[in-house]
Amino acid sequence: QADEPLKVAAIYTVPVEQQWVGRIHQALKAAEEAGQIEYVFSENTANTDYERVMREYAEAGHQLIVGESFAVERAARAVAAEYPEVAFLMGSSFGPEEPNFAVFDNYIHEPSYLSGMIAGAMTKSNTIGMVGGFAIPEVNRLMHGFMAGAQSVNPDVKFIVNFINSWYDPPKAKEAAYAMIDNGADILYAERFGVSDAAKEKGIYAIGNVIDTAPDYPGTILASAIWHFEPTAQKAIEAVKAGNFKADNYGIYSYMQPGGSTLVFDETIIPADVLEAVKAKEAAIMDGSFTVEIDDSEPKSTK
Amino acid sequence: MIRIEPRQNVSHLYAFFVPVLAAVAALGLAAIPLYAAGADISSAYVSMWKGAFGSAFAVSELLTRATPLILTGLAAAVAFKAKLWNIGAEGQLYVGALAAVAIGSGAINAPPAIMIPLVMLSGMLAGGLLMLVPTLMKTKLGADEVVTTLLLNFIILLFVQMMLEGPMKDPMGMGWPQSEPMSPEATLPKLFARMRVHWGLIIALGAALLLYIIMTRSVWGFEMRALGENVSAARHAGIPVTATYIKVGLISGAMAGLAGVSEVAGLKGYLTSDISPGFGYSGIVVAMLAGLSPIGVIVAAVFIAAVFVGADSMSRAMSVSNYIADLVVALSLLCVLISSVFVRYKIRFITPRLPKAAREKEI
Amino acid sequence: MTQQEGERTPLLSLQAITKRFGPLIANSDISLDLYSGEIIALLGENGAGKTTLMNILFGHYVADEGGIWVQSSEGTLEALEPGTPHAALASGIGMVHQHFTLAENLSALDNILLGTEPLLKPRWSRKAARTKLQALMAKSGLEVDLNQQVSKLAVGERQRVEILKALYRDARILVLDEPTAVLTPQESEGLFKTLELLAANGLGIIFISHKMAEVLSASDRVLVLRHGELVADLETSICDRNLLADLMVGHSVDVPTRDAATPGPATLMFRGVSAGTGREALSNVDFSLRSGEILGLAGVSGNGQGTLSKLLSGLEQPTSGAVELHGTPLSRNAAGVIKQGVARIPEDRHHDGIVGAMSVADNLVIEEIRSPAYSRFGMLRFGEIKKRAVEAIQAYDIRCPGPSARARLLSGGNIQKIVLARTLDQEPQVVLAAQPSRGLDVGATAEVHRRLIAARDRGAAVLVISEDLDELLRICDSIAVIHRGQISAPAPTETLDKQRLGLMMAGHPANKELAG
Amino acid sequence: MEYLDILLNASFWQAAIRIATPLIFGVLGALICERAGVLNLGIEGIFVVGAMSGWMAVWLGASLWGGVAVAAGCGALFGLVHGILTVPLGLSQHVSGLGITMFATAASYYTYRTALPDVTSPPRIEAFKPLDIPMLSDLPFIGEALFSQTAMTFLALFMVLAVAFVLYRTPLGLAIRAVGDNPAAVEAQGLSVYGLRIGAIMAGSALMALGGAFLTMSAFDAFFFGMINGRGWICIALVVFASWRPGKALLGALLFGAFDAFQIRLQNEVGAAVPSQVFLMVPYVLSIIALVLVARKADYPRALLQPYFPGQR
Ligand SMILES: Nc1ncnc2c1ncn2[C@@H]1O[C@H](COP(=O)(O)OP(=O)(O)OP(=O)(O)O)[C@@H](O)[C@H]1O
Ligand SMILES: Nc1ncnc2c1ncn2[C@@H]1O[C@H](COP(=O)(O)OP(=O)(O)OP(=O)(O)O)[C@@H](O)[C@H]1O
Ligand SMILES: [Mg+2]
Ligand SMILES: [Mg+2]
Repeated sequence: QADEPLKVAAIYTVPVEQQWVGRIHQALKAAEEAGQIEYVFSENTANTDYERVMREYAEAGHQLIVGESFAVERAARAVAAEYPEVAFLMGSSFGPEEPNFAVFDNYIHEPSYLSGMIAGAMTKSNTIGMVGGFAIPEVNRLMHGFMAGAQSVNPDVKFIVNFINSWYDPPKAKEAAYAMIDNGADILYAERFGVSDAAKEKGIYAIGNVIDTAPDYPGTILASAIWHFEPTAQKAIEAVKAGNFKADNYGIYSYMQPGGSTLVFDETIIPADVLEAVKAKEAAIMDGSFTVEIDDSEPKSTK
Repeated sequence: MIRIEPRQNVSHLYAFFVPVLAAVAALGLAAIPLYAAGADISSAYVSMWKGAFGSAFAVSELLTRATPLILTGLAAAVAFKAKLWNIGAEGQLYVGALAAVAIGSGAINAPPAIMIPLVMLSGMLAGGLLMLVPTLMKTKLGADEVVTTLLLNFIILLFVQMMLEGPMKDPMGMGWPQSEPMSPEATLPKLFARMRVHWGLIIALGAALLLYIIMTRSVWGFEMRALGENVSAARHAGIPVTATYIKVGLISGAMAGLAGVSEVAGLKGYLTSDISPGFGYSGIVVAMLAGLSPIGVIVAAVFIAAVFVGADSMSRAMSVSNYIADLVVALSLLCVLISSVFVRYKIRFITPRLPKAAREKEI
Repeated sequence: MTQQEGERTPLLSLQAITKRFGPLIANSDISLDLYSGEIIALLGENGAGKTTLMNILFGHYVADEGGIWVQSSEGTLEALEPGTPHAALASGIGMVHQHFTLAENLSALDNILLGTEPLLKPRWSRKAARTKLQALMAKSGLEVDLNQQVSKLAVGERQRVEILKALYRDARILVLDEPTAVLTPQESEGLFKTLELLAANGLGIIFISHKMAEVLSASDRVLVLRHGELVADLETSICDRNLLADLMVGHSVDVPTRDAATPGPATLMFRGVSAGTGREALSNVDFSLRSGEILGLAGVSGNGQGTLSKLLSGLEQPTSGAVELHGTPLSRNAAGVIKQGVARIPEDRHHDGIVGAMSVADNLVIEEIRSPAYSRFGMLRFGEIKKRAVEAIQAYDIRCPGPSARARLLSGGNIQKIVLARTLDQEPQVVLAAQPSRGLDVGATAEVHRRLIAARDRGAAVLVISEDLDELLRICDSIAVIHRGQISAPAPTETLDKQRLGLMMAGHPANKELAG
Repeated sequence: MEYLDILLNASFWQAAIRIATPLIFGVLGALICERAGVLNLGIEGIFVVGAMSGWMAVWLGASLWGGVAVAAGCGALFGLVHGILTVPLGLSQHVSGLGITMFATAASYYTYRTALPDVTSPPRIEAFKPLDIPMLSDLPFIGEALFSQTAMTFLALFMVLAVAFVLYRTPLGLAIRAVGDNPAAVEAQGLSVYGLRIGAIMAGSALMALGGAFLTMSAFDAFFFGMINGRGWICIALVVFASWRPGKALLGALLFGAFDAFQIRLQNEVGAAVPSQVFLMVPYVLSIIALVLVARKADYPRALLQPYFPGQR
């Protein structure tokens, strides 16, 4: 029945405070509030337990299971194969698998590229600092997008890259950011919580990532590349409801064109000419005349 | 005033029921957080039971989780028996796993009869050698092993990440920091179709039995116990102190290393830097709950695993935060720990009373 | 409370004290009164319940029955709150424990002052305390370096700190549990002089001892405990050695006699040996030990005996010179030394002698556990181990619940018997016995001496290191003195006496003629 | 920048002191417990409790210092549990400690999640701000390195003095040192072994909790799961490094803070050439080396790890 809410379960390997997972969680919450789905989730699930949780949800009659199979790829696919009647929509760097294992990822390299253009144009010291959690593909990808964008408008720009080896250590991220400021960075790429705080304190600019934190740091965040899981979620929910869920790659719904990612910016700070260039590039991305290259390798300091 | 006095003779029935009662009490205490989250208490307990024992699948899951706990529990039990405070099983687990994938993911090709023992040996050797470092630092340099093993955990985890992002990265891993998969020949077979429980469990049980025999029946075990109870008397009696510490360290590290092998070769198939949700630390808890007995380690590991798996499953059934699982495990641990006091000791609350004026008669 | 005519109020009165440990009755219906100015000696075999009784008095243990009354400052008897040392201290009871209760990382002064001031006192002037202690030390003759860390003090000095702890709190009742077990004869003598002085000042004193001589000379009254019961309460003046031994043991104790030795060739040679550091250092020591002879080594502890024991035990190596056994160098580790036939009876039997948590049987075979007699292919032969234990328990009369009892639970004398059994039964060529009868009662001491003499008669070379000169004079064939890392030439026992040895131990040359 | 330049930079030292602050609290707390003879491996969890409860109190409307007090109180409460388990009950200090870490962590997380089920972006509080002390903060170098810290850093530094004073200058401190060395000596002098030990563990745990509170109320202004990130364990190592002395504890924490701050800057300098993990290892490796060099002959509290049962042999 189309009006009956769909039973959706999500399994996260990190707490929902993690930005990436937080976007999925928010989108599913919204769908729940809209009455489309019934939503349950397990967070901070250890790899070892992931398979059990998947099975338990599948056994409990959930029709769509959303999660991230990055570190549990094989197991996740094996479970999916055993529950062909259940739809699986998993964050994955690999391809989909028939009949029911669809994949997605947060492809926000496009808005990252645009935010890079802003940063590249606005840095005075030609030094941009980037603090990341771990050097994993989804992080590397958007850092490279950002770097490419910055270099496209300012070939002299140099990057300092620092990974703090934790998703949740804002004090540490903040320290890394301070160190970059000491080292001459005047714009920081805030992949982690904590970086924007350092920027705000030291009176420099920061670039946001995945979520929009501008209201928390007025005047500090120049621009942010935002991920929206809603289009991906909607597509999957509709497909399951319609009974035609297939093992597709949902990654494309994270691109700017379908509204899976957007750039937000603070036009009160950014010079008009820079904005104009960015908007032009955005239009080019939307109409397909410009593609941002995807590079998942670990970014390195260039200073 | 509290006085704790040893019990003279403890009946087996009593020694068995007190911890069981304690576990029940712990589950009773878990009602408080469940109530706070607004869950229906009685159905919570039903689903907790079902989650742990309600189906063959549930039992398989709890045994799967118990497997590494048995091995890290053995690692702690052996070391602690000799008072070598190895807090580094977590790191040893990771190097064991690293060695297993280094050997077992295509570097060598041979039939399973050779590959599996080879992978196990290399993991044990890696774990053992890693533990050798703090052991020698203790015996030769006097560096406290609690600290060195603890710090080595951080170093090893970083080292593993470095290897997984560098030389041991799977080129087919889409950039993810993970190792190449174990070859099928090097993989520990599953025990039952469609269940996760694997041969690692049998290996762990075998290791427990073997260690039980070593600890209670062999000269090595005798010497290790003597060392643990009184180093200076052991030395005076001619027991080779340094050599015995080294043996203990190697065995302990090897057990933790084997846990790593079992997780990659039996369960996961490849190595990531988050295969262990703290099995090394939980092993210490398991070992102490077991009173450092290798056979007891099996029981304690199964208990801890059952509580976790049951409570975790319950959290989903009841839609409460799944952090409840760790909370229930911690509560159970503390309660069972406290109960061990009641098994071994009588606790007497004495109100010191002034002696009666019996004397007046006499004077 | 009424006080009857003509009767003095005791300082302390224990009434009908009974204490059980499980099935064991450690004290059974014991009553005693202690008067001001009186010195009572408490006597009894190992395990008779002396320490238990004193621990009840001091509040470490709570009696199952009975009560304790202490004279208050108004002169009336007041009930003592049981089970708290705090109350005992407050009512003027001071206790010198059998095993030191000192914090070794702290200075002597800190140990004495511990707990004497309210804990939450923010400012603390220790000057006044120091002055009071200086005066106390001068008056009692108990001199110690107050600033020295306790771990660096010799046992005798630690004993003084223990007594100063009690005196500093103005104790009116002083309990000393085997205070002389670790003291030299001179120190013991000094201690008893001090005690007499204190008694003369009105203190009541109870001391526990296994040494008859000091009991007879220093006490006014003797109480004897046997199996937890008070079997005698006598004026000292009417007692003698035999009577007391009879009372303690329940039958007479025959002291082993030593026939003349028939010494063989030198077995163990020290050639210019230097070893160790600090006050325990040995420097350029030459001496030899002959088979079939018991050589006594007298000396104040801390003059190098420790290093000597370690050398012979394979736990330390000479920095120069050599130790030779039958002309071959002594092995450099404990296992090797044992194989070469050296039996070692360590000074601290709890610390070095036994593994307390292991069974009596395990402790009996621990030195030989790798020999084929007790293990095969690396596996223990439990049958053989048990058989050995049953035999040894029988042969050495080790009183214990059985071979599988934990060694820790045994009394000191029985622990010593375990050590004797495991070392002497291997027919050693050399026996090193350090303080072999320390803390043991008359019966146990006699047993140890008998075993050492038997070893000699079997042809072993026996070295007895002791501070107890009575012991050395009784069992040794000849005696040497160790002082500041130097060992004097041994002299036949017949030519020596206590006084002379005492002076040599204090550093006076042996050949100096003594007047009077 | 050359390496020397890094070390000569005031902001480097500012970072070192800031990174060291939670460690100073933690290492002092662990030191007090161990001085009393009890190893407190609950530290990692007590950090979490402090971080969560202090922050939560402020978020619910308490003042900042009110939050600090709540954190300390909650820490002391978990300390009390550890104290009861290890002192009168004499249970294994390792296991009880690890159990407390599990318990405290899970309880904090569960409480946080139950109170805030739907946050994806953790709420912020108005955290402690760096002080601007007239004159002092304007001093060259020192002003930036030391006098631009938050009030909690000064509290930590003050605590070093306070702990040292209490331990070495008061009867209470003497009793604490004695009870960790030989509880029988303490009992024989009429003091309560249980009282002293449990009290010390509670005080120590309160300090540890302040270390956590610093992270959510001073270094940052929100609570995150996993944000303690091993800092508690580091403190256990630092106590040994410090040979159980408050002064050296400060030194150890500062040294670790400096290693960490240096590591971050080094990563910025030569990051491209060397894997980032190598830098992250630096503080741990140097800690082990320092331990071997410094703490070899430490006079450790002799009764550490040993339970005391009065009236038992
Ligand atoms: N009392 C003790 N408590 C804890 N550990 C101890 C103790 N005594 C020694 N050890 C540890 O044992 C190590 C080895 O001691 P030592 O080298 O003295 O033994 P050994 O008998 O010489 O050994 P070997 O037989 O191999 O020569 C010491 O460095 C120390 O770490
Ligand atoms: N805490 C205890 N638990 C169990 N048994 C005990 C305890 N304390 C003493 N005992 C037992 O009580 C008996 C009396 O011991 P106690 O120490 O009083 O003897 P003692 O007369 O002082 O002997 P010694 O001359 O060896 O010092 C012994 O059998 C001893 O084993
Ligand atoms: Mg050696
Ligand atoms: Mg006694």
